[in-house]
Amino acid sequence: MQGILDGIVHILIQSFGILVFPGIFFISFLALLWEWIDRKFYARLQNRMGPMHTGWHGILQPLMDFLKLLGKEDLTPEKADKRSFAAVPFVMLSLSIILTMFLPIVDMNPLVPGIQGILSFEGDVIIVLFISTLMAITIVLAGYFSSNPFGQTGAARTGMLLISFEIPLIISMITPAMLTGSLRVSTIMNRLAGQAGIASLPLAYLWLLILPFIIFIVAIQAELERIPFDVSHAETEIVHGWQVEYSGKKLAMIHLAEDIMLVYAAGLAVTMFLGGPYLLEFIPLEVFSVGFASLMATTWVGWIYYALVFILKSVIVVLILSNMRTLFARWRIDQIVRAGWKFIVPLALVNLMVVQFALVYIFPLLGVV
Amino acid sequence: MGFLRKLINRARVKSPYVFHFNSGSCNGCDIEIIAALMPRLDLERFGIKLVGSPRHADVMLCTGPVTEQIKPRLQRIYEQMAEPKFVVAIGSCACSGGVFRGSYNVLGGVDQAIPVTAYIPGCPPKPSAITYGAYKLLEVLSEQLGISEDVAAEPVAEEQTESIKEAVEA
Amino acid sequence: MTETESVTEHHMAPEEEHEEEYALFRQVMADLEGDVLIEGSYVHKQPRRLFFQVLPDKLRDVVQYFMTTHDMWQASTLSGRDLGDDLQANYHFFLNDQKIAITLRVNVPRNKPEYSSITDLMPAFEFVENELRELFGVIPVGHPKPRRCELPENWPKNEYPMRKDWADPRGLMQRSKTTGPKKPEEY
Amino acid sequence: MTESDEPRIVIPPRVTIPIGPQHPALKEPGMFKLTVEGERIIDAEVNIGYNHRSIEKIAEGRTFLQVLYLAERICGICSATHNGTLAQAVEAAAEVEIPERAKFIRTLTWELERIHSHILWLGVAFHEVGFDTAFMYSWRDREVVMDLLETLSGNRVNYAMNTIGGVRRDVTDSLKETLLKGLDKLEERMKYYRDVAIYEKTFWNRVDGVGVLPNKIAKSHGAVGPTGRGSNVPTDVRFNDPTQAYVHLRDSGEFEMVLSDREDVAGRAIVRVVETIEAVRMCRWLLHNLPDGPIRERVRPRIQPNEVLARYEAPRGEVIHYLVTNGSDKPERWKVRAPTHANWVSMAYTLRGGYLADAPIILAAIDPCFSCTDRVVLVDAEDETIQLKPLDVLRAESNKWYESRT
Repeated sequence: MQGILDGIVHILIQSFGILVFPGIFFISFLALLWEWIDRKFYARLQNRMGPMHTGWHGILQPLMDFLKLLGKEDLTPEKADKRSFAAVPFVMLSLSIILTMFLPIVDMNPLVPGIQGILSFEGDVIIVLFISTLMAITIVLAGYFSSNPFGQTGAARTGMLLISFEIPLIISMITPAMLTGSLRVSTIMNRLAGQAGIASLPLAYLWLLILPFIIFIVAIQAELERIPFDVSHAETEIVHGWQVEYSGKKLAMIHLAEDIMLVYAAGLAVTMFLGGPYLLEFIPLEVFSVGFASLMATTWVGWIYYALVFILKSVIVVLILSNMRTLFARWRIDQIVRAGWKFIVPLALVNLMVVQFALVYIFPLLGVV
Repeated sequence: MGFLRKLINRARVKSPYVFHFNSGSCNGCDIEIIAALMPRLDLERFGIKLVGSPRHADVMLCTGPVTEQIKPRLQRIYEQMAEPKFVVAIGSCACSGGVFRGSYNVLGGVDQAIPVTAYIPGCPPKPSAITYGAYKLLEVLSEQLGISEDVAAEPVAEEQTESIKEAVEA
Repeated sequence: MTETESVTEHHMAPEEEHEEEYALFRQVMADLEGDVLIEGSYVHKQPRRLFFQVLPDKLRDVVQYFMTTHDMWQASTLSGRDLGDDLQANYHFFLNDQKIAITLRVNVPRNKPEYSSITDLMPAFEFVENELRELFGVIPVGHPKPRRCELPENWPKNEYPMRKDWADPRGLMQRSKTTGPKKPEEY
Repeated sequence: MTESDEPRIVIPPRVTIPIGPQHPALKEPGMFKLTVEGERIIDAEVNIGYNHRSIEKIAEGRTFLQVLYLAERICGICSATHNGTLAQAVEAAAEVEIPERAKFIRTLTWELERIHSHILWLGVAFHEVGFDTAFMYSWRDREVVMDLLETLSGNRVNYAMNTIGGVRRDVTDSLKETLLKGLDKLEERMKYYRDVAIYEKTFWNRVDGVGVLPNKIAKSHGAVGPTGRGSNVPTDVRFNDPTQAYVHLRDSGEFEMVLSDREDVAGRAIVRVVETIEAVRMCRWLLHNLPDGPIRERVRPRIQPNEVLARYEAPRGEVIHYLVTNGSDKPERWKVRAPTHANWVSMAYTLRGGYLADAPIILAAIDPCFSCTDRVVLVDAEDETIQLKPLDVLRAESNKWYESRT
């Protein structure tokens, strides 16, 4: 009886987790918030005000955009492959939501030590990378299904971006995995942060994360197709690229999926490199830290606290990404591919070798293991 | 459903995506539209965003008298826009044909080719006039769509009174 | 326009203060005797402007002469004119070394408005010669890319709007004066 | 999988991409059919005429003063250009010499317009390569020169400064101060943009070696303005065939033609930016040496029969007005050749072999101005009213109004 009751409570908590709090609703809320921050920061850096008259300083602007697009007529071009054309936005949206499920935001499962994502199992880093690649492939399909020369050019360019920036992205994420010896997102995060009863890593290891973090930020910017990598929907070149034929609800979904991808990108950077939702625990006071962590892990205060820390850290990453948008001109596709293969990929490989070398030879020599 | 409908109507007023079409204008209006989107006036404050594809747009900004050759394109692009859609004629030429009336290749006014919702006269209208016109359009739309307790009006009205006050004091 | 007016349109320049122009003018007239008509060729009062009346079938030779002898590479434009009985093509060039603008004029009869194109010598004339053909009906024979340029696609073949006798048969000029929105079903 | 005996060569499919008539890179209608193989442009075809408003035909039914306003509306960006060049042409046809002060003020308007047009181009170029921040910044600073023009002429775009026989508004001493102050600020900002354009790596990568127009081709295809000067073609009417106050500017020896031998988009960009700084210096020189005297000469409305070729270096290149008068108050024939028209042919050449991604910046590099190109001519001042009334109704109403007064 007790077991069944526990089971029901567990299921309720899990479904609440998936649907509302760290799940779909919360992620959508963050997505719209991130877009507002992105737009506002971008506008401020350009000496403009950005949205002002929708809610407090235009905070409701992304929501209004989304609602308006929902209320618009849905057009499907004559030549397009109708079913696939209609399916792509749904696929994009669901894939992007699944991706964010892997992010450890709050402690969903008190039985397991440390913060876990809603979805969390051994080897899920591979799944995350696989799905994010799938995202790019969906975009390619979206472009091809629209049967529009601009859409197809945009799709081809997305493919080019995929082959040149997916590899450094993967390699940059291997570094934390190598340091922690795990292929599970939550374990990597917990070990890097030195939490949840798992033996913490020597501080010297953290120096090895700086270079992969930079590579990660560059590669994720390409993954998100933002300036300077926005060739696949460059407005002045190929109108809106693969998005050109979408309108109404489908466009609303694509925009939401893009925003959720921003949440995912910032969240992944926070998780893999910045210690996830842990903040005060870094203070090396053993007593305080343990007591704090156990307090946070067990109560709803912990949920709010961890969510806030996660938001805070993500905002920093979002601001870095927005700042990158203002600083550069768009690169040409050949320049991007060249930069990717001549500079970023070799850098990532060198980084991989340095990490391996340090782990095997230098750290044992210095006595930090 | 009444609430949702109302919400979507308000969203329409709050986030018009505009799309710029030159139907044979002299460029004067076009550069003033761009100038209205630039830091000094910044139409994005009202949620107005310039998009490149007619599929994404709610409002088409038309400049210039409609020339014979651009007419079919204008009509086709108007058809490509998703409902609900609005057209704003910017400048004297787009309103009535302007100085080009009497030409053999001009239809005279955008309303000769497609239905027009709002007219912003001037040769060319100043960026501030375009901003004011856009704001007026939103106001009228909000009335038409049944949102009488207009939220868009308040902050702007405050700003205006403030600027008037400042001007009086200075 | 009457005959007398078309004659008085030419304002000859006085010899003083126009020495350079006259030197060039005399040289050209001597070199091109037979290709260039004396009537209609003159030095204009406005500084640095020369006008030459060229025989239609000699135009290519004259342009080639200028290109080789006077290093003429800057092709400015081509303007058409309706003189009544004749149609006229005015080729405007600029001699960058002497800094003198020259205009080569070709008169073609109204009933057979044809002369040979010079676009293959100077690619810069591709668009303007097309435009001349459309607006005036003067046909540069041998144009490498004859195509529609300015007028709408549905424009009738035998109407040339810039000719003086074009009487607007379809009421287009009046139509453009209508204002006010149409009824919804009329669009 | 069976192995085929003959190796197959895979040729990427050729796709024809239409750019225009409506395209975000072009603020005006024009159509470019680009045939691409993958990302490479194989062929380009320019299709214009969407803006043909038959201005030349309308002009034949208007008086010179009316045509002056019509000329202004050929192009909103270079309105003073056409307006001033036509005024110059009519004055030459009437053989009237205008006062020195009027010449200086006319030239001042032209040069200020050049500054505004070049900054506009710079912003558009930044926009084409996706550098929106610099786009916003340059357009913000463009407002400085727009304000100067507004204080000078009373209008932001269609200045209506020139009239036949002189200019309409004088430059007072206090206005002079304002202008000089604004020019100082502009010069400082332009030097900043010069550095941005040259030293900003991502922007430079997008324009360096792009859209190459060799000197020889530029000459034979008749490239004018910054397009030609960026390919080291010395075409600048201000120095080759000066009129108005440019004679004094040239004789002062302080100014030189800006040329670049880079032959690519970068060259054109540099020519434009440096020219803007030169234009600021020219404005300052003009203001410091402004002669005293009247600003207008009366010209009789009927102009003697004459034919005139008026030339002026507009921001985009050489403008030619060929005006034939016939003794009446209306032009017999008025031909306008705007600079963009001369640059089409060379632009189709530069597009070939480039990347599709470079097409917008190559298109923008000639600073295309379709409205100038697709000819127009004619103006009704009454139509500036807000009501949508036919002219005839207006006229009838105004007649009634006058009748009721008497």
